[in-house]
Order: sequence, then C-alpha cells, then structure tokens
Amino acid sequence: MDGLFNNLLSIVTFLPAAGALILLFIPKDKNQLLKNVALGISLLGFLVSIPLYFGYNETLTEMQFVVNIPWMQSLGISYYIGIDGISLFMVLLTTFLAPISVLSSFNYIQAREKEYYISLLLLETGILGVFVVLDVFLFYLFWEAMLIPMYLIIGVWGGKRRIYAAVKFFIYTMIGSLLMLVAIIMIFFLHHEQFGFYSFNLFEFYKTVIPGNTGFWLFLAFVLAFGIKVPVFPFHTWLPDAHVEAPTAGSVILAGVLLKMGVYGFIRFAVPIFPETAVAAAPYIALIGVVGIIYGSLVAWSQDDVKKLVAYSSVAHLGVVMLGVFAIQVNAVEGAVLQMVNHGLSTGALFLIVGMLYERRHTRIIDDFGGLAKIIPVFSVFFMIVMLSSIGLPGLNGFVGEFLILFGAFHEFPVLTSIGVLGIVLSAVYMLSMYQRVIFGRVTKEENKNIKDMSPREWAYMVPVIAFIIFIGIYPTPFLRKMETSVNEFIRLAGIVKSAPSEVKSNPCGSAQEECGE
Amino acid sequence: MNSTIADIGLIGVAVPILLVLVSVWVLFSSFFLPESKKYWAGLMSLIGLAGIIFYNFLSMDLRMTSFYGAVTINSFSQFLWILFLFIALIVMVISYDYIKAGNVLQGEYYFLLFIASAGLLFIVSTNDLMMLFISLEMLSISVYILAGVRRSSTGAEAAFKYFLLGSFGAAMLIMGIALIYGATGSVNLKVMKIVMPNIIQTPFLITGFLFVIAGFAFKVALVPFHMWVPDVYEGSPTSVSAFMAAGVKAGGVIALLRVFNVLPSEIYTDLFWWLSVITMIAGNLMALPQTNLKRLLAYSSVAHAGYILVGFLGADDGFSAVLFYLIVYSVATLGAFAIILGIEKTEKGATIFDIAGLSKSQPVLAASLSVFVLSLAGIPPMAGFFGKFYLFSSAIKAGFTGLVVIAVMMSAVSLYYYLRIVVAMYMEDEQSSAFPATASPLNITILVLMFAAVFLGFISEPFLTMAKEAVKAIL
Amino acid sequence: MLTQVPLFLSFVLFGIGVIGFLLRRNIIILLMFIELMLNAANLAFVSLSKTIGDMSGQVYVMFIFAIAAAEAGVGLAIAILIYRQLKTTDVDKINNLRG
Amino acid sequence: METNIYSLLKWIPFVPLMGFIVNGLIGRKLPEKLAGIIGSSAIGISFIISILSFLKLINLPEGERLLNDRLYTWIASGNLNISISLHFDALSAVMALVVSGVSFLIHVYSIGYMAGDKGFSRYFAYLNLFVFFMLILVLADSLLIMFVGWEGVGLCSYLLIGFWYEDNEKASAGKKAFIVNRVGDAGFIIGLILLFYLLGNKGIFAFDFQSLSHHIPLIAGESFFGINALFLIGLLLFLGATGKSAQFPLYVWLPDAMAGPTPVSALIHAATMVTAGVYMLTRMYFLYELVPSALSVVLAVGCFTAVLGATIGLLQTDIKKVLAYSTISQIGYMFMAVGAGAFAAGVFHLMTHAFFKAVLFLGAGSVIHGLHGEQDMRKMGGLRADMKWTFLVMGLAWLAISGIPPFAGFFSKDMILESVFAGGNKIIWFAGLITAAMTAYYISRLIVLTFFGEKRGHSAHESPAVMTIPLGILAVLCIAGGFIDIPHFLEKWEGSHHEISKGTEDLLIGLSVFAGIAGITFAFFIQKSGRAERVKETLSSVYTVILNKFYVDEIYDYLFVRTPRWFSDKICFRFFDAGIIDGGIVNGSARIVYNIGSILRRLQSGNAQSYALIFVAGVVMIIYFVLKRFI
Repeated sequence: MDGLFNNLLSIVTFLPAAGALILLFIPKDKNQLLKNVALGISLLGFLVSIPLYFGYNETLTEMQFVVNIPWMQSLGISYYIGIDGISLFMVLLTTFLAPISVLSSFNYIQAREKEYYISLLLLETGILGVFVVLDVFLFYLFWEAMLIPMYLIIGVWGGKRRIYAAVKFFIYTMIGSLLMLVAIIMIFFLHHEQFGFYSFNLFEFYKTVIPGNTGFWLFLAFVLAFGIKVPVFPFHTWLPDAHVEAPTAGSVILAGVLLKMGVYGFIRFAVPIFPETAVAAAPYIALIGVVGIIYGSLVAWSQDDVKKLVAYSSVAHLGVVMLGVFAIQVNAVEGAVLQMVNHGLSTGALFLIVGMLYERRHTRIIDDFGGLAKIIPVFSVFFMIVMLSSIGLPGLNGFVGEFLILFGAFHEFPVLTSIGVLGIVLSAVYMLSMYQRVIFGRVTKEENKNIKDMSPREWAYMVPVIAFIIFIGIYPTPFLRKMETSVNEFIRLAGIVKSAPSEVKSNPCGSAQEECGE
Repeated sequence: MNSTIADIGLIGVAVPILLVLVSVWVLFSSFFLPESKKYWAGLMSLIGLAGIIFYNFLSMDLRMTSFYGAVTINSFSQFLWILFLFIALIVMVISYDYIKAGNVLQGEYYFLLFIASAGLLFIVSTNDLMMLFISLEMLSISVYILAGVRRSSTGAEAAFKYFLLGSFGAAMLIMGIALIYGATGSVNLKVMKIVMPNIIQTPFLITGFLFVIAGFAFKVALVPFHMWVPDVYEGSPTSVSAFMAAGVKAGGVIALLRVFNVLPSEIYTDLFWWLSVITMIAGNLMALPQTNLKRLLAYSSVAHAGYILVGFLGADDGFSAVLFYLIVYSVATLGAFAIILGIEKTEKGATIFDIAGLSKSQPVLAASLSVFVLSLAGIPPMAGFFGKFYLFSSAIKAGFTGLVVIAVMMSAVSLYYYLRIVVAMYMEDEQSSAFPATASPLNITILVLMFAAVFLGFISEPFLTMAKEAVKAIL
Repeated sequence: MLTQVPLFLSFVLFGIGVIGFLLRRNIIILLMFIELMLNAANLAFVSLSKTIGDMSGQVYVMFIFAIAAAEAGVGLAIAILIYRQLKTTDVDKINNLRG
Repeated sequence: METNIYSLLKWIPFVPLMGFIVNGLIGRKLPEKLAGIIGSSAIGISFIISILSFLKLINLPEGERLLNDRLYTWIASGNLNISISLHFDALSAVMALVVSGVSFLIHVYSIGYMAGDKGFSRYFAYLNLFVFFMLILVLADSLLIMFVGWEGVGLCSYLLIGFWYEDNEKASAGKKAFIVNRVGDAGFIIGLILLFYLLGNKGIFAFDFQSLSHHIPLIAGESFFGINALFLIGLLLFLGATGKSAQFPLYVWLPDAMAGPTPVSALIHAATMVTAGVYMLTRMYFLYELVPSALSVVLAVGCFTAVLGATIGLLQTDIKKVLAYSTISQIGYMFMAVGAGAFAAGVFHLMTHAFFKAVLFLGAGSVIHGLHGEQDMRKMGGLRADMKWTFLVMGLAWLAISGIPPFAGFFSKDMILESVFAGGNKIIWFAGLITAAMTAYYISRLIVLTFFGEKRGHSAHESPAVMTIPLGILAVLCIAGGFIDIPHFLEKWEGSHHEISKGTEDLLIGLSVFAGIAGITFAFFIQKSGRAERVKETLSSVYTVILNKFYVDEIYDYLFVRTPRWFSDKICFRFFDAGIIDGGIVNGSARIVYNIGSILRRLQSGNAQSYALIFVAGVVMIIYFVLKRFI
C-alpha cells in the first residue's frame, strides 16, 4: 500500500505515455478502437489521480508522494518527483481535462487520428511531468519536451495558418526557455561553489545564494521563460495565433493547463530561488499583470473571432493571476492558485463551446451567428453559465478566485488592484457583447436555422466541467484548505533572505535530508 | 640508434594497418569479381570492418606508443577509434545498396573509404604535427576522390572544389607547421605542451599556429573557412557527404582540439571565441533560406562546428563534452543523411519540397528524420539536447556566459529551419510522387540511429565518464 | 645572415603561390600554384632545419614530396574529369553548385 | 446581544431556488399553468416563512430582535473566513416581507400576463431565481454575501430585460443594465475590500454586520491616501448603490430596462431590486453615521436625481417610461432620506413606493395588455369605461404617489421632507417639494391621458381575475401601507432626530399636500384640449431638451461606448497589438534575421577562387586579430 502510494505519482505521470505506446500498436484504420482506447487511458489517468487528492495530507509543509532515484550522480541529477498543495491541483486539473479534450476531439479530428491521440497523450505526460518534478534538470526536460506534441497538434490538425502558428509558438517559447537554461546552469555552478557538490535538486537551488546583480539577470531569464508561457503582456502575441489555429482539444489543453505552467513556474521556481529579487520586482510584475488585465480586455473587446476573443480574455485573466501571485500574500496566492483551476475550467469550457459552434458551422466569426438561443437553447444555457463563470459572477467559480486575489493583492498594491477591478467591468463588456451577438437577436443566417443542439457526447464532457464550475463557486473551501499550508510555505520561502553556508557540505542531500524526502 | 621492427610498436597501430590491409584486399579482389558479383566487395568490406571493430573492442585497454612516439595509443585514441570505426561502418552500410545501384566502381569506393578511415584513426592517435598533416592528407585525398566517385558533373564539380580548396588549405597547414617547427624546433605536440609556456610568442610562431589553425578550421568548416562545405556536400554522393559531415569534421575537430590544447590560452581564447560566434551566426543564418536538404544540413554542420568550439573554451569538461557531442552529432547527421539518401531522386539530393507529406507514405522515415533534426536542434529529450547541455554548461563553468547566450539564441534561430523539415513532412500535403522504397539495411541503420538519438541522452553518463577518461590522456 | 635568405625566398614563393592561386583562372595553372606553395613550405623546412640544426626538418620534405605528388595526381585526374563533364578548364565556369 | 439561531430562515430564499431549479430543468415539459403555480407557490411559501420568522422576531424582547441561521463556511483562506449565514432583524424582516409579498402577488399576476408566451416556464424560472438572489441580498449576514445577491439580482434583471431576446433592442437593454450595474459593483467590491482590509489590519476578521457595527469605530480615524477611509468606503459603496438603484450618474439603464415584461418592471425595476441600494446603505448606517460628509454626498445625489427624474418624467409619452423616470426620482427621494440620516424614513418610503409603484406598473401592464401591447399614452384615453377595475386601483396608487393623505405615499414622503427640513437643508427640502409637485403632475398626466378624455386608440378589455386580484390587494396596501408604523419598528435606524416645533411640522405637511394637489390640478388644467400644445410652443427649446432627456444617453454613448470602442479596436488591437508588438517586434525581428541569412547566402557564389579569397582574408584577419592583441 505504502509502496503503491509512493509510486502513485509516477503512475499518474507516465500512464498517458504508456497509453500512447499502446496506441502505437493499434492499426491506424481502427478509428473507433483508437478513440476508445485513448479515452479509456485518459479516464483511467484521472481516476488514478483522484487518490492524490485524498491521500494528500494538507497539514504537512513538505512534498508528498515523493520518489527520489539518483540518475546521473556526477551531475547530481535524479528522478525526483513529489507534489504539494499547489501542484496537486495542477495535476488534477490536467488529468481532469485530458479525457474531456480526448472526448471533444472525436468528431473534430477526422484525419490521422492515431498520431493525434498519441501526441495528445504524450502531451499530457509532458505537462504532468512539469508539474510533479522537483529536479530542475528534469523540469527543464519536461518543460521543453512537451512543446513537441503541442507543436504537432497545432501544426498538423490546426486551421489555415496552423504552420505559422505552430512554428511561432515553438520558437517563441523556446527563446525564453533557452535563456532560462543558461540561468539554471549558472545557479547550478553557484550552488557547487557554495556547497561543494553538484545537485539539480530544487531545494538545493532554494538554498543557493545568488549575488545581487547576477541574481537580477538570472531572475530576468526565468521571468522571460515563464512570462512568455503565461503569457504576460507584451509576450502574448503567440497565444491568439496558437489558439485560433489549434484544434479544440489543443486550445483546451493550451488554455487549461499549458498557460498554468508559466504561473506554476513562477510559484515553484522563480520566486523561491530568487526571493529577494522577486520581492523587489514584485510591484513591476504586478503592474505588468494589471496592464495585461486592462489591455487584454480591451483587445478582446474588438475581436470578431470568438476564439481569438477568448484567447485575449485569457491574457486578461492570467493578468489577474499574476497580480495575485506577486502580491505574495496568503489570500492572493491562494486565490491565484484557485483562479488557475477556475480559468482552466471556464476558459477550457469556453473553447469547448467554440469548438461545438465550429463543428456545426465551420466558422468562428461572431457575425456568422446570431439568434442561436432559439435554435439550440440547451447549448445557449451551457454557454451562458460558462460565460458568467468567466466574467466572475458570484456563485460561480470565477468570483471566488478573483475576490481572493483582489482582496489579498489590495494589501500590497491598493492602487493597482483598484485599477485591476476595472477588468471586472470590461470582462462583462466584451463577454456579454459577444454572447449577445452570437446567441440573441433574430436568426439572420440561413445556415444557422437547422443546426443541432448538444449531442449526448457533448453533454458528457460539458456536464462535469459545469458541475465543477458551480461546485467551486458555492463551496471552494475544501480546495482552499488543501493548498493553505503549501501557500504559506511559498510565502515563507519568498520571505527568506539567503545567507552563504558556514562550512562547505560534502554529501549530496545529506545537507538537505528533510527536503530530499527519504 | 639501431631500431628493430619491435620498437616501432606495430601492434599499437594494428587497427589502422588492418584497415589498410582489408582495403587493399577488397580493392584487388574486386578486380577479379564478375560484374554481377561486384557487390561482394561491399560484403567483404563490411565483414572486414566488423572484424576490425571487434578486434578493437578486444584491445580497448591497450596503451602504448608506436613509431617512436609519433603515435600514442591511449584512452583518447581508443575512444575516438571506436567512434570513427562505427562512423565508417554506418557509412558503408547505408551506401551498400546506393553504391550497388549507381555506376560506381565498388571496390575503389570501399577502398577509399577504408583509407580515409585509417587516416582518421591516425589523426586522433598522433602527437606529431607532421604525422597529423600526413594522416590528414591521407584522409583528404581519398575523400577528394570519393566526392567525385560518381563521375557525374555535379560530383566532378564537388570533387574539384573540395580538392582545390582542400589542397590550398593543406599548403597553408604545412607552411604553418614549418614555421612552428622553426620556432620551437619540434613538431611534437607533447613536447610543445611542455615547452610552450617558456617560449616567447614571436609573430613568427604565432603566424605558424594561425596557419595551422586555419588549415584545420578548414576541415572543421569554421567560418570563414567553411565556403567549400555547402557546395561539396551538395554535389558529392550523399553517402560521402554523410562521411564528410560526421567523419572528416570530427577528424578536423580533434586535430584542432589537439592544437588548441597546446596553445597558451590567454592569447587564443579570444580568437576562438570570435570564431565560434561568427561560425554559429553565419552558419545558422545562411541555413535559414535553404531548400536543398543536403545543403541545409551542410550549413547546419557549419553551425554545429560553432557549438563545438564553445566546448573548446570550456577547458577539460569542455573537451569531454566535445567528445560526447561528436557522438551525438554524428548519430543525428548520419541518420539525416541516410534518410536523404533513401528518398533522394536526383544527384543533388532531396529538397524540402520532395519530402512534403513524407509522414503519410513513410511514417517511420518521417518520424526518424524528425528525431534527427530535433536532436540537431537540441530539443529535449533528444540526445542533442544533452550534448548541447554539456557543452554549454562547461563553457558557463569557465565563465563564457555571453558566448553561451549567443549560442542558445542561435539554436533558437536554427529551430526555424529544422522545424521546416518537420513541417514539410507532417503539415504539408504530398506533392511528389511515391518515394522509392528504401532498402532494408538502410532502414535498419536508420532505426538504430533513431533509437540512439532518442536514448543516448538518458544513458549519457557512462559515455561522459569515458570521455573524461579519454581527455585526461591528452592533457 | 645567409641561412635566412632561403627562408625569405620561401615566403616570397608562398606569397606568389597564394596570389597566383587567387588570380589565375585555368585549373591546371591553379594546380601548379598549389605545388608552388607546397614547395615553398619545403624550402622553409630545409632552411629552418639548417638554422636550428635539426635534421628531421629535411626528412619531412620527403613526406611532403610524396603528398604533393599524390595531390598532383588526384588533382589532374579531377581536372580531366571536370573537362569531360563540363567541357571547360575555367574556374569561373564551374559554379553550378552555389547559394 | 446574543443571536438566536432560527433554522427555518434558510428556507426563505431556498424555496424560490427550488422553484427555479424545477422550472429551469423540467419547466419546458410542464403545462403552463403548472409551471406558473410552482413558481408562485414557491414564493408564497417563502412569504409564509417570512411571516413566521417575523412573528418569531417580534416575540423576542426589544433588545435582542435578531434571528440568525448559519449554513456553512464559504471561503476560508488565511484569516479570512466568510460563512454563508442569514441575518433576520427588523430591517431585513421588513424587506423580506415586502420582497416576498410583492413578488408573490406579481408572480400570480404574471400567470395571467404571460399566458401563452413561448418562454413561460423560463420566465418563471428567472423570476424565482431573482427572488432567491433578492432574498439572499436582504438576509445576507455580511457584505460579501450581500454582494452575491447583489450581482445575482443584476444577472436576473439582465436575463429578464432581455427576456424577448429575439429583439436585439431588448437584448441590448439587458446588456446595458448589466454593464452599468457592473460599474457600480466595481465600486462596491473595492469599498468592501478596503473595509475588510482596514479591519484586518486591526486584527478583526469577523465581517458580519453585527460585529462590523461594533468594530467600525476602530477604523474611524484611518485615512487612506490622505482621504478619510470611512468617507472613501462610504462613497464606494454608494457608487454601488447608484448603479443598482439607478441614481445619477448611473441611472441610464433603468428606462431601457422597461423593455422587459411589465410585471418584471414592476417587481425588479420598481418594487424590489432597484431599492436594494437604499437597503444597503441603511444596513451600513453605522458606517454612514460616522461620516456625515458621505451622507451629504448621498443627500445631494439623491436630491439631484429626484429632480432630474421628475423633470424628464414630465414629458415622456411612453407610459412605462414615465413610470421608470418616476421610479428614478422616487428612489432619489429615498436617498434624500438616507442622506438626511433618516434611514427609517427611507425604508418606509421604500415600502410604500413598492406598493403604489407596483400597482401603477401592473395597472399600466394591464392597460398595455388590454390594448395589445400599445404603450404610447397619446394613443390611449377614455379607458375608464372599459377597465373600471384597473382604473380604480390605479387611481388609488395615483393619489398615493401624489402624496394625498391618507394614502401611503403621503406619510413616507412627508416624513422624508420633514427630516430633510429638520436636517437644516432648506434648499434640498424645497427641491423635494418641487419634485413632489412635479411627481403629482406627471402621474396625473398619465392618468388623464390614459383614462380620461375621449378614446384616441382602439377600445380595450378588462384583464382576467388572476391579474386584477393581485392588483386589488396591492391597492389596499396603498391605503393601509401608510399606517404601518415602520419608523417606530425600525427606530434603531431612526438616525439623529432633530426635533421641530409642532407648528412648523403642520406647515410642512400642509405645503407638501398643497404641492401634490397643485400638481394634480395643474395636470388636469393643462391637459385640456390644446393647452399643452401652446406650452410646448412657448418654451420649445427647453421642451426639446427635456424631451430628449438632456441628451445624457447620447453623451454617455459617445464617452463610454464609442470612444473606448474606437480606442480598443483601432489603437489597442490594430495599431499596437497587431501592428507594433506582433507585426513589428515579433515577426519583424524574425524577418530581419531571415533576410540577413539570404543576403549572406549570396557570398556563396559557387566560384572556388572567391572561396579561396575569403579563406585568405580569414587567415589575414585572424593573424591581424591575434598579433594586434599580442604586440
């Protein structure tokens, strides 16, 4: 039992990859079988991940479900995974969205299904890896490896300008990541200088003292890497392209979890490794976040493509999250983490909605619709709920996160926060306008007259999302409780002022027994 | 001094000598083979080479000097011998059907390949500049011929350009050696390593070294000595291009490394810093607009020379990283060329348009080619990433962060043209007619190389330790 | 001093070789200039070995002769091949591979 | 005072919620009648429960009249711990009764009014949801829970205004309402956060109204960016109130909101939701009493809105628009009361207004219903013969709103004026008086145009009993309402009461009554044939300005819709995002790199000698490079 529990995390992480391997051996013409297997695997992945939630002990600060196996001793690289109250939810969100995105692709993807589902599952493993690893080298490995399947998903199964979008996505994110790699290596050697042994152990990195000026540049590299991924203004322009071109499932994963990797990176790496620098830079990054809120909303307002609108709304929402994270205040950070989940759910759902529209009409231009409420009432209701959750209506998930972030951030940056609140107004503006143009009014277009309402399959993947949207809205406490300790730990780490070690230690992890988790 | 054959220490150079013997055997026997049986030459050489590799593995821990110190057999040479022998083997395997098809004198082809490989082995095992020069010529001259072995117009032009510039470079090199000889009184690197610190750096000596560096840089294809590379790679038979990209370049790198190793660093690091930078930049930028795959790979190999130079500046760790990188790089390049060889229809090799939609008709080939280019681009989890990681981290450790930043930015740029290959294969519709079915030995090789390109990184530690061992021997 | 003269001569020869190589267009001539450069190196070796009183320099010359011969042989063969294929001996006309 | 747990409380809002769920999920399959009955009975039940709780409340001794029902912890993060719990004291009791009662009647009325509409069940679902949120708002135990209801009712009003979504006009009206409200809500949430934040700094994390009222004094002295914090909070919350209660400057959504079905206008946009602002301020009276400056702002805004609304109301021709502007001005009245510190009076007027305005709307509704959707008063007239019952009830409401004793309106309105006068703001008081006269005028004008004179439009038919009976009940309340001694019941909210002499009091009463009568008579006088026209000609310029509502809509449209729209599209998106960032920096740099590549490529001329030349150049370069360094 205990052994199983220890390996649970590895199982959760690599199950999708194993599934991809299975798919590899299914002949490509057996479409239905492929789909079912893919769905089964992803569902299984979700089921297996549920025990993580219940098995997670929210009273402990340190990592849990830890596995730590040395891999390359000479460089102190080890297969070191584990989760805390923050990554827990990222993992669950990923495993939750995976089957949904698989299910949503059944009709959307018509060509080369085999490769598609393989890349989808590999992508899931890649993302999960990013969320669970505690070894910086390994983190970087997953961080970039996961680009390849995403790149394929956008580029092969995407829309008209898919190649442009895919290449842009890949290279843009790569530039940031590579600079981060340089920074990682430098810290690695700094650590060696200070402690006398090589280690990529995250917690060793935490202990490493990074002298001021270097610290600034290295932090900048991290910020660039994660900021591009989030994406924070002004590094966001790859996002609309990627979203517009990506297939529905791609967008769902992209918005749902991929963007969260950036924020997660800030929480897990950038801030704790450079506490002083991060705290010093916090106001500026918060400012960028707020600019993102306003700017994203304004730009979203003037979009005529639903998907692009949602993409820009993501920029705004993640601006809120960034504001929360860099308030480095317990409510704000908890709100930020919760808001990541919320955004994953509601924006993911929005993309599912857009996908349904696209499957029916093969267009995403707002003006091609109108009056849908009359033709597909059920769909309109779902759309309404998702839209409301996205604009943060109290009683739905969006509000809780936003309120906590605003409340917490207000402690640190009152003015910025007050400006950020305008985002609440703007989000209503662009979302409601879009909703009205799509759903209300008369049916003008002939093609819209006879489109079908939600199919059972669509019910199957929309209902769970809606259920969570409402549940988190009315009862977020269980989620908040799980993350409380970890968030406090994060804040503690952010508060630390590092000092060089008194005497050089020799054995790897000997110095850091408790973090090493065994 | 009276010397007996024993003092020469032939046993140490048994492997290269065996190569030569086998080659001669293949050559002559091929004369007597009937047209229909010519391909036996290939089989024989394969068997022979396999045997030699086997022998080399047996004598892995042989350590001695031969030819009165001109040749040293140590961990360094052993490491690289294995590498080069495998490169030769792979080249032979992939060219087996290719040569059989084309109007090429098979015996001669394999003969030259063997001689070139022998040259390579000598390059890495010698301590003597003169010897270095001779073995380099041994390599070069046979490759000049190989380049034109098809006797077609493109082949001829490639061979001609390679020969002309190659011998020009060789002349530079030997002049440089002469100058060094004059300044130090010796051409033995070991000796030089010792005496160099106490010799004052006269312009005379420096010029000598710079001539030598230029000569080797020509083989490594450092900018601005790279000009021959794209044309020759494009024009030569693809299998030969593969050999050049993997073998010749590696040989040059080692030669340059040996020379760099004896130089008093403070003067030459700047030079190599700049060489590396302009090589990376020029190589990558010029690769961007290429459409012919062989040409594209040529430029990418130029760029990679730049990355390798980054390792030079990383001191001991850097050297071992370079050795590891050579393995990784050779795997990827050989694989890429092998695939081009498999699907090319013209002498100039496949273009980016030819491979459009390859993933539909030949998923395995497409997948492997993607793996190879991603490995060259240094994307995790491919081996190429680990290679770059070791190179760059060594340089960072030595304090050349700025250089590494340029390097990573350049590899970001390189992504564009590497990804274009993937784009063409996966994201564009099939334009060209069906691809020729590739022969099984080729396919097997490609598969093996692909697995290597994927997994070499994860098991890189033993190789790295071996490389460290090897480097110790030359310091 | 006298021993330096051949050395300078060799430099001069080498220079002529390089310049000629860059200026002339006929491939055969180019081959000859390469030979010239190699021989310049030979001269340098000989004179230097005299200067520093070490015989091995003069031994190297033998090697270089051999290599020069080999190169010349291969070069001529390639030149013939070029002429067969492209019907020219003018370097400027041999530029189908470029870009 | 210790709180008494009363677990029945939660059902006051939750029964309507269930009604919503039932109607929302299976409503479409149910027969109309059933859906209607489910909807109405849900509200009926919650009304009964309210009465029960009310009885429970008044049986308690004076001091501890407070029922409480805690459900569960909603948000627990750090020290912040907000639980969903309901709070039933005198104030919320009054509100709950009014809300559930009036809603019940209007639900019943709607069964008749909405009969045969496609979205019948949807209508009732929305309506139930609205009542749920309204009751949450009323019973909320803390500002945050109140905010949940606050936004919830906003949502429902959005849904119900745009109920006939196929008409884009109506849909837009709904959207406008929601967005304008959001502006207010932003103020609300900031104010709330600021309040919580300051209290948090003082180590206080209990945010239910009771403890708030105890702890507010702690932060009385606090200043935030140089401004008195409480004042700031007061203003921000009031901004929220102006949004919800359609006060200047955020009143513009209410007239458009008349696009919704008439019962909705009656319930949401007259009786209950729009008065939420008044309720909220009254809830927070303990805060406002500490900052008179904020109160005077409220007073001024309320007064201004009252006058403005009345003025615009004078000339409207759409029967519902008249009532809408009347509502705006009446709520202004309530805020005047609040501003004068007489919270109880405000709530009192809130209640009476709920009654008579509901009647007026429903009456207007049945007129419209009778005339098959005709809303233009100029096309009505002489209906008193056809719709006796409607005429009767509306007549009562008319007198009530005009402030004629002994009808409900008289008491509340008079009380407000009195307390304003007592507060010493003579000008405000006078303005209020004028407003009263104007109110009397435009309502009378409405009555005259609709029921008197000769028929201008087609004749109408009386509405069915299901509509008329609720009207009757409400009409009775218009009379009785005045005699319910709310002010005494809410003396906690009486505020500081300046005593004024009996004589002055009588004088004031006389004046206000006079104003009412004057308005009415003037209306009858002016509406006689042609006189109105002559007035129009004489002061035509003023006339047009007022008729066009002072062009406020146009100005807002330009400032807050067109300009930002243009900015977001042309500047932010096309110029900055697509142009500079993406086109310029991102793709631009890529293009530059690529072009450099294709230029360098030219060097590769294919000529071996040029290669050799570059080779030599390279050698020369490195020699120079190193020697320069060395020598």
